[in-house]
Amino acid sequence: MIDKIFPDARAAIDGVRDGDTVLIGGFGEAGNPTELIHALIEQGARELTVVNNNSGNGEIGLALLLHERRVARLICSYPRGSHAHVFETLYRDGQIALELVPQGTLAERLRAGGAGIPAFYTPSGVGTALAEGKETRTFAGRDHILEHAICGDVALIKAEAADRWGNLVYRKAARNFGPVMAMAAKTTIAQVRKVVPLGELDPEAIVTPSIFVSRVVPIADPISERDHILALEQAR
Amino acid sequence: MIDKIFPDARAAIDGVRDGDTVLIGGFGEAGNPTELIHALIEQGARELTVVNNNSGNGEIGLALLLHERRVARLICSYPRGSHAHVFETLYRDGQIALELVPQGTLAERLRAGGAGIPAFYTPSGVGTALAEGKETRTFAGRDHILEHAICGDVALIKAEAADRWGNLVYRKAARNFGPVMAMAAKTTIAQVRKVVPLGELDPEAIVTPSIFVSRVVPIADPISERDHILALEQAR
Amino acid sequence: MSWTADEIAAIAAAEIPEGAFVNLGIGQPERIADFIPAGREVVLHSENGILGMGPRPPAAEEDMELINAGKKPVTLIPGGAFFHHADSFAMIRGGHIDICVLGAYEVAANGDIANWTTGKGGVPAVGGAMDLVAGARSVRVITTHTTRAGRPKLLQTLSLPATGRGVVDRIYTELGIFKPMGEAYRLLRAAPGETLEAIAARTGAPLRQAD
Amino acid sequence: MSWTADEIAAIAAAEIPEGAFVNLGIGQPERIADFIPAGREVVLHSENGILGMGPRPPAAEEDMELINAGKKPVTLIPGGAFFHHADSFAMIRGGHIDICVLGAYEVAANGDIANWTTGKGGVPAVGGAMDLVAGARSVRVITTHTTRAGRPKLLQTLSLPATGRGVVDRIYTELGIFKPMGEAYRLLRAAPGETLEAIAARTGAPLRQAD
Repeated sequence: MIDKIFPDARAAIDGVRDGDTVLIGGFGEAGNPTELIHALIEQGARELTVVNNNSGNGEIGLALLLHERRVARLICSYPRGSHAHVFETLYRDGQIALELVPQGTLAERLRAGGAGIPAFYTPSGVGTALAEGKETRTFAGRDHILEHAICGDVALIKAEAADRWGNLVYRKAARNFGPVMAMAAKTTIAQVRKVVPLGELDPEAIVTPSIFVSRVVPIADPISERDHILALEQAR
Repeated sequence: MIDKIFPDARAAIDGVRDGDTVLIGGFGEAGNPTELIHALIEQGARELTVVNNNSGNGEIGLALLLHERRVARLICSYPRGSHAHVFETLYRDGQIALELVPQGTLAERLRAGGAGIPAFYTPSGVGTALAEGKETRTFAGRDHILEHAICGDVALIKAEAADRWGNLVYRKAARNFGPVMAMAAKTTIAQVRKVVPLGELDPEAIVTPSIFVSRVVPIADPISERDHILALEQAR
Repeated sequence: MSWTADEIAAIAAAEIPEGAFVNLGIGQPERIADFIPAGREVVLHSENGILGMGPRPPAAEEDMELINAGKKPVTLIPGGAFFHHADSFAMIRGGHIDICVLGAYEVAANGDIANWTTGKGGVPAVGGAMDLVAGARSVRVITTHTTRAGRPKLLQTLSLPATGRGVVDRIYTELGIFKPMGEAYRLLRAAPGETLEAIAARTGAPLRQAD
Repeated sequence: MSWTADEIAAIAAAEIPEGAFVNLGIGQPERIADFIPAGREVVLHSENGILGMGPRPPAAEEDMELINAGKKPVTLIPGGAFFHHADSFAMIRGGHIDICVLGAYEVAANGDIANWTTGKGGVPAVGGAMDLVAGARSVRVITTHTTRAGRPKLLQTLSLPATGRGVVDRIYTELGIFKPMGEAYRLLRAAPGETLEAIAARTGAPLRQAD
């Protein structure tokens, strides 16, 4: 019987290796797999390359992973923010490498990685500092740059519900990077609020089909980043 | 008030011009917008380039459009079949041009057209007759070929339900090329079994968001290709 | 007498037609949503996977899984839909967004825009800005006409790193509505009491009257 | 005594592990689905947007909007999902399909396969074959060992137009199970009563015994 459900986050995270590329879902406070990241911290892998739209909020999740000095390089579109002080300090101190990527290019490079497309041309970023050193080519009179796929060794994502095959549905704007990161990694690990019996998810409404998911961990009541940040602010 | 609902197929099809590229959804008998194609025949546009996975079944829909000699060129992956006699005759007589494309490349070229990606590299077809004349490039030690986006002037697709904004859901394997064709055309026209009030479609389960749809026509009880083909076979 | 921020938002809103799919940048552009004329249906897109974005909810109904690009809680109106990031940017890059309205540090008379970095060091961040200016059918800018120090923001050429080249086709400031024309700006409309000459004196490139 | 078509299907099925995502080509490969060992969960993919494809339904329940790649009615089992064509081929091209099993006109000892055109004119058609052979992690072929005229189908090099190059890693025929090794085939298993020599005589490239 196919059963991708793991008992806890620590068990699910097993096997991440030093130097791995880890895709981490989430946009702002929505969709961050905080418990999986904490399990990764416990697990101990170092020198990671992390792909995430932002750079962590407050002092939990990705921010804590950065604080613990596990990340050598961050690939992201928007590492700035009112609660991004952990990253900002590391960056200013030259303790972390940053590859800045336009958000749509980041999403498309991940999808390409999942779809077996090694590279594609895009108009985004043409004529800017982020296009420097990139191959330029004209299609239909318009300049485009060549961008390469991003593949991950591991993806850590958060979804709303899963079944034992690993089919996933998300909730509202917490969907964001989850589906493309699930496609782009060798091992995709999803934390979900609930696990439902096989056949309960509507086959017309499954967003990430089981083929893209390796392991599922139920985390019924994930950490609220908002509560964490409010507590941080009150403590100051 | 946004209202993309048209009273009938003939009204919805208005404006197709001679020489247009028309993307037509469907795979086998599932998802073919037969009534929209019949309206296109009535409308009269000629010298069309048609993109469809197949080449029409029996003597209705795309097969009838071909029979009426409105199509100069077909871009497709699988024009052969037990009910593809109309195309086969035209092709053998040199009356229609054919661009044969691997099915996944066809789908991806359409998605690229819709996503603003003018070209991408793919491993599909490398080393075959269908790669002849195409640029080849090696990524990570593996050969790939460059494929270009397909954009349509018009897309004709069939979906299950729509609202007045043009949000679409499909039914089972009739989804097939509908979503990518909807993205790739300047004007996307969908025939749907039913129109539902705005807000009734689950926002988590909408497959084609309204932004990709221009016009919607309710066709409650579309022609059954299977019945048509059975009738054809009995008549022989 | 220059326009207030609300007046500028209302003017920009008035130029958004019914049925348009619109992406509003963080900050001043977001205010446009409050001024869409009553009864006119406009569909707001948020880059993080929302079409049909509605106003900020009451505090008790805030949901941190329903946030906008600025990471603030929003709502979904009937007809709205959720989708993933690659689909969201397919909408943007693929030319499906009719109008985006952005803030800017600088614009140039050739349509260049700079709004992602002041080039002064610190942490660089780009988000979806480069995709939006490359992909939206009409790229519009709302900005103060000059910096706090009084330096023009409408320039001949950018001094800051570009977000995109030759993309801006309309600029709204407290002094008027402008269109980049290549070597110069065209003044499409002046705020009440403002003259071509007075505005030109605060603009970093030649300013011409609309025909 | 060579294997029957059902025996070949059962042998190919036995080599599919639990949890595998599998695409079965039209015709003989489809029969594999009937021989998956009881209790072993395998997820069948159909290129037209189905994961979790089940068997053909009773005639009264046939639904022409739930068909397989061969356009025949099928069913969906619990856990199944529908998706669009670009997503379906992202699964294929992206290396997510563990195993595909295809028919073939010819295979070559270097792993080349020809299964899309006999090169004789008529209407050419490729479907998803080139994507499948380029993308599936393991490409397996089920074929008769020789043509009806008795000509070998396992060749040194293809005589027909290729579907893909260097992709096949297992071939099932009525005479045995074979692995393309570059210059020769390796006989992994012979059908009962068949010998290396007897099979080699009907094979178009050198045949070696497995170690």
